[in-house]
Amino acid sequence: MPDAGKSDMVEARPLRYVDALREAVAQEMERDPDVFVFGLDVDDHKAIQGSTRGLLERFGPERVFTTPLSEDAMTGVAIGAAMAGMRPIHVHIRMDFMLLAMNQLANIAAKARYMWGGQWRVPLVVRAMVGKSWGQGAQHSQGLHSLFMHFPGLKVVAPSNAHDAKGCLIAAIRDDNPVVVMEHRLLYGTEAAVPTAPFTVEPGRARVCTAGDDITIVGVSNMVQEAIRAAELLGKVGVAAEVIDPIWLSPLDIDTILASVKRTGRLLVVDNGWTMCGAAAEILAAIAERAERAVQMRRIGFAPTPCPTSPWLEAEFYPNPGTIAAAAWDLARPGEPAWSPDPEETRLAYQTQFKGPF
Amino acid sequence: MPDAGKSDMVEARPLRYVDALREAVAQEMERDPDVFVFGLDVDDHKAIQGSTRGLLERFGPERVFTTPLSEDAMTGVAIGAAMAGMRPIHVHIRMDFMLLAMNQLANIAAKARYMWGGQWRVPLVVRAMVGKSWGQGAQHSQGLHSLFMHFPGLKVVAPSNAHDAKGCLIAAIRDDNPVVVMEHRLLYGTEAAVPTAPFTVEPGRARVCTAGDDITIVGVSNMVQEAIRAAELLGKVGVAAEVIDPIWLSPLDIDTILASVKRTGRLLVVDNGWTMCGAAAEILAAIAERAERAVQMRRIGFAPTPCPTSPWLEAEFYPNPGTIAAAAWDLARPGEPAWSPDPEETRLAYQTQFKGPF
Amino acid sequence: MTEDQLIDLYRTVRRIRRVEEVTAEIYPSDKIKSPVHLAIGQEHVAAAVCAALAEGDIVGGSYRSHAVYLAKGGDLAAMMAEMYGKDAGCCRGKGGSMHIGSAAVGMVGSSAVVATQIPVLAGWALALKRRAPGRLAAAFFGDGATEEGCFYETLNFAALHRLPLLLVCENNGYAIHEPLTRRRAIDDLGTVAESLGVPAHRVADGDVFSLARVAAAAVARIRAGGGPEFIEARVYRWREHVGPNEDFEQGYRSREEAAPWMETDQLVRLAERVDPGRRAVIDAEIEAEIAAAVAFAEAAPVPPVGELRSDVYA
Amino acid sequence: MTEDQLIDLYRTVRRIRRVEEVTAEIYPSDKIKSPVHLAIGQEHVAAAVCAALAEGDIVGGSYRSHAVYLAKGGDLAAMMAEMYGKDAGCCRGKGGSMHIGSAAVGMVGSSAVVATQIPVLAGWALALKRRAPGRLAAAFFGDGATEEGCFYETLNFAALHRLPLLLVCENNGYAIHEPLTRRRAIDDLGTVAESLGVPAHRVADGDVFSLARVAAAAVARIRAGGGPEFIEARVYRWREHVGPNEDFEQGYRSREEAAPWMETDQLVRLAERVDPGRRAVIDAEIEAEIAAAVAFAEAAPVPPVGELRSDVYA
Ligand SMILES: Cc1ncc(C[n+]2csc(CCOP(=O)(O)OP(=O)(O)O)c2C)c(N)n1
Ligand SMILES: Cc1ncc(C[n+]2csc(CCOP(=O)(O)OP(=O)(O)O)c2C)c(N)n1
Ligand SMILES: [Mg+2]
Ligand SMILES: [Mg+2]
Repeated sequence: MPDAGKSDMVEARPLRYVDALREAVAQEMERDPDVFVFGLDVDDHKAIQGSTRGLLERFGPERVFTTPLSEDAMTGVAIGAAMAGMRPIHVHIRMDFMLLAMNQLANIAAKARYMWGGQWRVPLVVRAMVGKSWGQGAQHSQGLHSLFMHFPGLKVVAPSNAHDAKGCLIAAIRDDNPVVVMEHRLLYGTEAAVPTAPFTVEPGRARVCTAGDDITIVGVSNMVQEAIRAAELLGKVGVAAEVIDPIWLSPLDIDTILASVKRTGRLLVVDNGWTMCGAAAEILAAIAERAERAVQMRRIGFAPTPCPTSPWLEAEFYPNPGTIAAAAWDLARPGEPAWSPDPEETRLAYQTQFKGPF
Repeated sequence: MPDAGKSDMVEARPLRYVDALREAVAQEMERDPDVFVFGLDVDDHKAIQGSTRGLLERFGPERVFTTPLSEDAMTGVAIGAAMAGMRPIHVHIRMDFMLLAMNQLANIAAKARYMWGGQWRVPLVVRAMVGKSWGQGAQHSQGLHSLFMHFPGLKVVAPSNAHDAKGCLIAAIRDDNPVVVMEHRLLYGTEAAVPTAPFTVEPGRARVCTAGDDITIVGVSNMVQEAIRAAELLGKVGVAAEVIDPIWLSPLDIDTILASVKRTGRLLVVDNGWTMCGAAAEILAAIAERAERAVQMRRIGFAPTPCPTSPWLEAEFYPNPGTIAAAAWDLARPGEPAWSPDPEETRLAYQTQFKGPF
Repeated sequence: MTEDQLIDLYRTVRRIRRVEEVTAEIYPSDKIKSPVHLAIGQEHVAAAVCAALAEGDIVGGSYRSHAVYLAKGGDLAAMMAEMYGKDAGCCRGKGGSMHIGSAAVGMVGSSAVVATQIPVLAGWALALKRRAPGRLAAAFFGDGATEEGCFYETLNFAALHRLPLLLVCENNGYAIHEPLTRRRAIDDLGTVAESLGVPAHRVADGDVFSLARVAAAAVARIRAGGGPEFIEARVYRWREHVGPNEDFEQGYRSREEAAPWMETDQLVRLAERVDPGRRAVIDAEIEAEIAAAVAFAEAAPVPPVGELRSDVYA
Repeated sequence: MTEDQLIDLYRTVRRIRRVEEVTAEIYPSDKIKSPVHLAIGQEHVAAAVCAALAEGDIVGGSYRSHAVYLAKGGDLAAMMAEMYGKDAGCCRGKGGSMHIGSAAVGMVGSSAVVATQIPVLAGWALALKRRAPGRLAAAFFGDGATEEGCFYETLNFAALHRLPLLLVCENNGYAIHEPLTRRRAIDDLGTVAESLGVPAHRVADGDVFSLARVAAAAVARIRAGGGPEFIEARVYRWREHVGPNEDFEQGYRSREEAAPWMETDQLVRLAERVDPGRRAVIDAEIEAEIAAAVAFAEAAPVPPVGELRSDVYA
């Protein structure tokens, strides 16, 4: 489903997102002895849901190791090692725990190069998984990408499929700046055609996933998948939606989105995060500043509440293909009666197949 | 310059912002024995630039005390004391240091009530000063309000004048939710008419500071003052700007802004923070979602860089009345030649009079 | 320990054990859509400590807090309903197993971010010192929590202010699957506490009677204004980190390592001292309570539409 | 200590002292629009420790880091230009006094958020251990920094991984105006370090000769793979926390408290051991260097327009 992008001439095979992440790291560790992976539990038998499986055996405990429960200091350690010329990949099993590392990330990593007059580079990768469902609740579910987008000096990427998981992670590892990689737990089992050889999905180019002239839908992280399903359902009722995956959130390829909106005149941004001061706010604002015509815009994301654990409440908390399609219909068919798709058709395999708890 | 709001029938006198903050706290401590103030240096002779002066003598060391350098745990302590029914005011001499407290604020304070089924209240106030100028640099200058706006469960307020400093702080202390109060160091010396008796400036109502039909300018924190000056200068060249101070950033009174934009058709948001996923992005997005007509919009804020120390570089980093007026002119007079005011006229006393370093 | 105290302690430990065993039995049915972190094998720590506490004292812990909740007197039916995601749950279905708490019995909601309740309990202790002298707050946490910065920060602050705070570390030797040796150079957690001014006690074999004694003495000193104390209880977790099963076949630890702990099962040691007739009555009461709680949770209504948005703000 | 070493140490301390005194003299002119945190009175710590270091070792510190920068060999003219906000500054005018650093001499930029460089230096130590065995990283920080969570977290990690990390605490008894007694129950910082597995040394009188000895021995052990060590140097800050002046009239501390420290001025103690003729030459060289640096800073061009936006990303 991702277009082949840079990699259409090369050998590819279906691979799961989780395996694509692991392959990216393994290939980069092979290529560059300065790359190492650390973080709580990266070296245990669960191996961060398998995303670090085999790395310890292959690269040894100097390059693959767990840490004490000390997110703040471990982030500082990663920064120092990166300044020293190594390429640490610091792994968090939940993005929520990065709140403990905000100071090092925002006050040191983001500013180290600038504040110290361009003397240093901080080639650091922070992998952070976003959880969902099965009672994960308020502290194991947060997509906090907008917090990191806010700070100049950080880069942020949110691959929505296995192809990009590999290409973005390799690009992040090779980048000379701190990069936060947001991974979605529920995407870990999804498959896409992924090139066998190393390749990069570089910052600065969004992907048009489906073409359409009626409305532009931008999805973030897993919401790209949900928007694509919504687009299918909208297609059946005659609304042609153009779904765009920004892939990299910072830097953000606003031009691709703008070009689409110029055609469609309508924009719906769907985020796996809160909307207030979120990535969706940024995209709407950036389009509003640039658009030369009137554009109908809306954003949807987490409900403005902490995430509840009860499945009945949680179902209302997240956007889904049904609510996305309904919102898109509203924008594209103003004045017409509200419509939303048959709930049965909105179920995505990656959601229904997920067996919790973590 | 602030309209009298709730307080136009009461006795008032000119008071400095810093003294208004202190008076608010003193009056509330007098009224409610559960209110206490703590944080690094609140009880030393500098008394957080004077904003806590006299409180120790009056209320004693059980209610006014310094802490170890432990922002993370002290925030947890404040949360626990608040849950227990007290009303802590936790003071940070720079907002930048709140990055050390993000986890407690976002993962506990913001969620305590919801996640635990409405069993508890967290009547916590966090006072945080934003620094500027005189070489404060990248780690002593950040307006991080948008980070806190992002989380449901937190409230955020940014008083732009002495009147609101008192009224908002009292409202924050009486609020049963965690409230982040963003104070601007350079505003500390500015004066306004402030009622003698306690009063509140409640969440949910923005203030229209100057009326105008050509363009709506929303300022945040000290940028309200700079926008008001810009409006004066614009007035001289025939552009009538309506300056709005949202006062409370979360909850945000978007209706007042929307009503103005409906008239003016043009919106400029000026923030004392970065624009990406910032408060300005939120305001543009919220208006773009609601506006029924085409609106020309723009936002300005910190340059997309860390804050430099060199005064020559720093001058380019911040918006000022000159850049605000020029941007407003661009929006309001499209097609006409660019204009910007005489730099001499853009100097605000509160900026030029500030003597550093802190 | 008086006979009544012994019986109460037996009842508490037995009740927790059985609640968690039943939870584990229900779990494969997927009716409980909440990650469960069972305390089986280490539930006597919460029981022994809470036995020394009184109404008005406050407790709080981590995601692994069923034991603390029940030992402090939490309503079982409300906890079951919470795990089922029902509106009658102690957190109205918004918290689940990882965040249980009950204002009614003085248990602050639990936090699933490791160590974060330690300073929060210190804040409670500060308030209690000012408003209710003689009362105290007790924070329960694991060995892993002692690696987080806020642990040290809190101990220093608590010592400085002589806060009525009891710090209870249930050292089960693992953080998820990582043993202490891969996370710490020094395995004596008490010396850290003492270096910060907090007297420390280690119960190296996790013996429930020693624990009860140590806790009672610490609580008495704290009530008298002596300031914070730290108890390290060495224990062992019998089940997997999260979920209902054993996990000795996974390779990170062995059944042999567990054996001595299982052989000295503190529940059995308590049971041996209680008259069998009495025990049978207690056990039957517990089974009846559990059955009723499960039935309640199953039958309880799901949260109403709109409940999603309530209680974000007070 | 050899005579050459003594002379070098004298030169270093004297140079730092005079640079800071001159900085203080210039300060009222407002040409330096940068908050300055002077180390006058405690500059010998950086000097004694850096004397034990070699090229390829890495240092880093707080906003109070002029001494570390100069002791590690940092270029004075570049530091002056930095304080003047000029493009020729060591951080191109983007860092100012609080953030000085120099890749050329192995000084990581300074951080004005207390304690934050401690884990960063540990990260350097990790990289050095892997890539340049025998080298080490040294973190300089104040007593206040030891209250931040990341201090403890770092020490535990460093001990666990036996990192080549020297932790140098300049304990001047104050964090801004707050004395240690209002921030800590226990004033022996070394016991905390030891409880985490980091051997600790205290130089209670701040004696420069003891310090040089202790540092040299620690550095040798660290180079040999012995893992991290902690040095607590008791010292006294003679000037106000930030700014050029004395502040004994402000009430939070007395001149009497300072007197013993001033009487045992370590610069004087060093000077007494250096031949006066030799000293005069050194002193003159230092004055000339300072005058040249100030002239350079004054004359240096301001940053060009557009420079604001460079170096946000590599
Ligand atoms: C701040 C934070 N980091 C990491 C995690 C992931 N995590 C969940 S439980 C756990 C282990 C905690 O171990 P310990 O404190 O010993 O408690 P135990 O599970 O043994 O009771 C970890 C690392 C988390 N929840 N919070
Ligand atoms: C994280 C953080 N909290 C608070 C401050 C404000 N602050 C600046 S210097 C200082 C005192 C630090 O004392 P110490 O570590 O002893 O260093 P010294 O100034 O004595 O050299 C404080 C609290 C800060 N810069 N960073
Ligand atoms: Mg454990
Ligand atoms: Mg100090």
